[in-house]
Amino acid sequence: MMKQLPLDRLPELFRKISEKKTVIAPIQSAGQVNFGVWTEDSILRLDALKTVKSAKGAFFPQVEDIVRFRMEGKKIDIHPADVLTEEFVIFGVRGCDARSFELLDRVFLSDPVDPFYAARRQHGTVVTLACNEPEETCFCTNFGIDAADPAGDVTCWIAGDVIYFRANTEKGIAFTADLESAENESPVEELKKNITEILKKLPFGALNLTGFDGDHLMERFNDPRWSELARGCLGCGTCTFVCPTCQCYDVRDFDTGSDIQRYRCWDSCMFSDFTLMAHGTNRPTQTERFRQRFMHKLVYFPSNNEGLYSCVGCGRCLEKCPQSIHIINVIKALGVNKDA
Amino acid sequence: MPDNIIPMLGVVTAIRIDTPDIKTFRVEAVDGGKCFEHMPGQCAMISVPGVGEAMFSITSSPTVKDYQEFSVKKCGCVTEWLHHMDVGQQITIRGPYGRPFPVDTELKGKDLLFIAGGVGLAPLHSVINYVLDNRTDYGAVDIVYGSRSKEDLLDLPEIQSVWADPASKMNVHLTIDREQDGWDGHVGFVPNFVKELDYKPDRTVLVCGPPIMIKFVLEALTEMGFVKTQVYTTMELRMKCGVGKCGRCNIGDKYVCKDGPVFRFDELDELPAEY
Amino acid sequence: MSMNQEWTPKIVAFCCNWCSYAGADLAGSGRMNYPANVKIIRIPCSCRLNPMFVLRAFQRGADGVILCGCHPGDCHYSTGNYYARRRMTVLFSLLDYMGIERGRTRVEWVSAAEGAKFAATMNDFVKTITELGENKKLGDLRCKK
Amino acid sequence: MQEMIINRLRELLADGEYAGVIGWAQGETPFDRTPNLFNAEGLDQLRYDSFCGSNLSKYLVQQASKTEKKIIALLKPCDCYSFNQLCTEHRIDRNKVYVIGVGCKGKIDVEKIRKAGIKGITGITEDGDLLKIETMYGEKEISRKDVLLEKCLACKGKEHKCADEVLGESEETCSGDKYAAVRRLEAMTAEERFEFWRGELSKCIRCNACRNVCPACSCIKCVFDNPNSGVQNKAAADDFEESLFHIIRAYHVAGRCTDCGECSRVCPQGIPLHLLNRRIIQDVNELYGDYQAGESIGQRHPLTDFTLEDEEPSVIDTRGGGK
Repeated sequence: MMKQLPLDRLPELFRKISEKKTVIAPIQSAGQVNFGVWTEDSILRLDALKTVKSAKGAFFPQVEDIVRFRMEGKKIDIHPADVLTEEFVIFGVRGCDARSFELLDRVFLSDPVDPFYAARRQHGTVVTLACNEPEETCFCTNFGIDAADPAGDVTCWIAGDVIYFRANTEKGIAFTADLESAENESPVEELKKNITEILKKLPFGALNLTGFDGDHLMERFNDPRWSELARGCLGCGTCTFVCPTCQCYDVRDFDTGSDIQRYRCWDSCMFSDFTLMAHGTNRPTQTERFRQRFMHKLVYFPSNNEGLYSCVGCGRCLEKCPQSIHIINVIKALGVNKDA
Repeated sequence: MPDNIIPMLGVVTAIRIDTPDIKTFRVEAVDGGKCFEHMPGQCAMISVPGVGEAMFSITSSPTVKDYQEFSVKKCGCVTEWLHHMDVGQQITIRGPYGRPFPVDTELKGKDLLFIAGGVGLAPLHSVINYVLDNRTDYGAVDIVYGSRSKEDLLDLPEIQSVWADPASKMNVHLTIDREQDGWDGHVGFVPNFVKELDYKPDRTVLVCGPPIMIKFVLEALTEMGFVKTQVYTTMELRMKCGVGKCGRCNIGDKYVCKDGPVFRFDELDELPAEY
Repeated sequence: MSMNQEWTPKIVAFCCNWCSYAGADLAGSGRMNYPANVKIIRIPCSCRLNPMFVLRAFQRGADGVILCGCHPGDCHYSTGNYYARRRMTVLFSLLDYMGIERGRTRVEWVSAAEGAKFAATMNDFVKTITELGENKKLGDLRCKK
Repeated sequence: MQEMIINRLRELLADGEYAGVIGWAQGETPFDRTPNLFNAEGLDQLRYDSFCGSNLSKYLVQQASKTEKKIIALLKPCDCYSFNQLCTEHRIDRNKVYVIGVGCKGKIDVEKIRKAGIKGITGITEDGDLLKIETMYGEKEISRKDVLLEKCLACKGKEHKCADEVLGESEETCSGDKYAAVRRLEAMTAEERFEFWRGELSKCIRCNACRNVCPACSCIKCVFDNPNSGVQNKAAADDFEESLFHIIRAYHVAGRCTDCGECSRVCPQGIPLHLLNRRIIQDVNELYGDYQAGESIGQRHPLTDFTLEDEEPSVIDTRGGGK
């Protein structure tokens, strides 16, 4: 049973929710749309298909304090950071980003469970939004994601000037409880049909991923074309930091003058210091670092997770790579049977 | 298992100077006793707040009841700091991490051959003492250990007085890289020494040392008729989390911190040679 | 810093070893008053001042940063302060452009003999910074806990 | 023009005198252009058109030092400045590079087309000043000059300052005063300027793309990569770190920045980083005389130079802007 709300009353809904919970939504600031905390003055941009940074930051923030140390002489006091205890709603997540949460779960909720991530997952309600107008950089269809009917605690559709809600989980039922019931669900059905048609036209909608699996690990790893593919790579972290599934992190200490703040922050395997040790690094050139990123997404991760790729086809890397080198290049260049 | 990100407090209760660049630190919980139980070959993350956190193999055997020891070579920021600290210093520690040597399963009842070079003895030290404390569970035990010089041999007093003691029923073979005054033992590199000792290929081998030594030891063993399923080693790559999440210590689809650090060579064969 | 404590400006003065540092000494031995919240960091020459030093000082809670060097023409290394002059002009201009209050950074030439000028400069700078108030724009929040 | 370039390159590469050519390759979308090294066989993958906005000069630092042979580089007029600057700094050996200046009439910024609300772009064709854009949602049109890269609006001219030969025609695409945006900021109050930069820099994700693409950022080890320096290279843990990074980066390239505009082009968050560099260039020009980094090889830049009569730093108090 769906619920509905006129689109122009959405701020009202947000206002009501934000009395008790934080509302995170796609918000425009300094010309760019990113997920941020909604306030009365926020410029809400539900029409923006892709936020620059993905939605993963709601559960796995770019920077997160984990523990604070106070040092006195030879003594150390350890003060672990608090885990999140407040409820929040992340609104307007697209199907691709919603899948990325499931992938992050595989990492952070596998034994041993990460307490900070787990608390955020527990307290967060994910409200997804169907993509009315997928773009040429989208290729979520390759990973079994339905942009017309995304997962999440609640799924929303904007059809005309009405927004429709369908609760999928307990959290979702609680979220939609006070909304009025939709008398007619046919606009949603029509929209879904329409989106499905558009999805068929995606230029990268049907990639051949044969050969990207644990069984072909050595074959993919030893492919001679990696160096050719990586040649233009700048070694920046753009792809990593906009990616919804990249989950590598660094742990660092900051000396505040009175204590030591240990925090973790997103890291990128594209950076030269990623694996640097006192005696050197096992990935000395950009070729190895580049290979690591794509091997992780397309081979190592599926090998450890029943064939599930660590890519959701959001296409952010296609849009943002300064030199236009991205996962499509890799899939097309290295896939087996690509002409078959 | 303790909380996987937040470390606990440890206190350094003794520091032993082993070689010019290796010290062994004894770590206990603040109110005495071990910080946690471990198995031979497992590691722990030791950190000095403000300096950094690094993974170290636990040198002492689990059979030691009161403390854990870490032999640390001075080579980076954290190790440098550790080398400058005094007894009584608190550090933070979390662990144990990784897959241990299969001391209670595959190694049980086998004739063992330990091959170590330099500070590579540290992770094997734990196994050797575990074997020693459960001596009847294992067959013949041989230890081949080499270093650059006499001074660089780690744990020499213990090797000479305990391991080489006939009561231990272990054969110890030491070697140093170059001739040196006051050294009447073997001179030469470890791989060649192993070949000279001419072991029958029925031993189970545990090897640890610099990568180049491991490479040539493996060649020597293959020449002598050993197969890769008989040889274990322990790996080291940069680590941050220790629990297979931060994503940097992988070799192929395996994480050294979680799926290693102990690997059998046939397992490594199936992985890219990116280490 | 607790809330009820009255705020006093923290000033970092980078002083050239060959002139202003000695000038500060002279001010001290001549019992000339300048505020105790001026922290002097000795550098070998005014051109040693890496822009990173200036920003790190602000990060760690400085409210004002002043560079004191030899008068143009008097550099111990003959030309160091000429380079410093250009560099600091460009750097301070950039900080101004980014909206950092103009008065928070300053360059003064103080010789070893000018103890009185040193004291007067510091008094004046502290006054300027006191008027500007606490540095809220370039500080690191983590250092203020 | 692409055909002309490829034909000429075929001639040049035929006798094996050159190790290859640094140019742009066709990527996966119709407008993806990826820098790559080509040999004679790969030349059919080379593209030169309105989408080749990226500056290839920095790739020569690595590539030209790798081989014994000379390497051919395709450089647009603006790329030549960066190339000269890198030669001045001895990061590129001029004798190891054969520079082909390629004509440029301004390059297109696909991001600007997207920002104009055109979605699902599957093809772009040029028809004089008009771009015909095929999209998943029908055909659209947009004026070419409205979607030129920011750097093209500050075009330094059509002359190749270092070319061994020039292929194709160039056109100046400068649109008015390139310091206009800087002046607009200067006219604001300090508070407004601070808010502007705080808003822009708080978007920074510390991907380091601006640094890695910058031809003036050619340090072998960046200070932000050194864990012992006490500054971090990846986490924007605090507002301060973003400011610190961008101030130091802009300042470090002061006097060496040719205003090639790559930093702003690559920024995934669209931070107008060029406005920092341009302000420094403007200051230097006004205070120490007109200077264009990379105009020629061997120039001494204003911040490694001085005159006895230079203005005192207090000049900025009176120069305006300091509201």
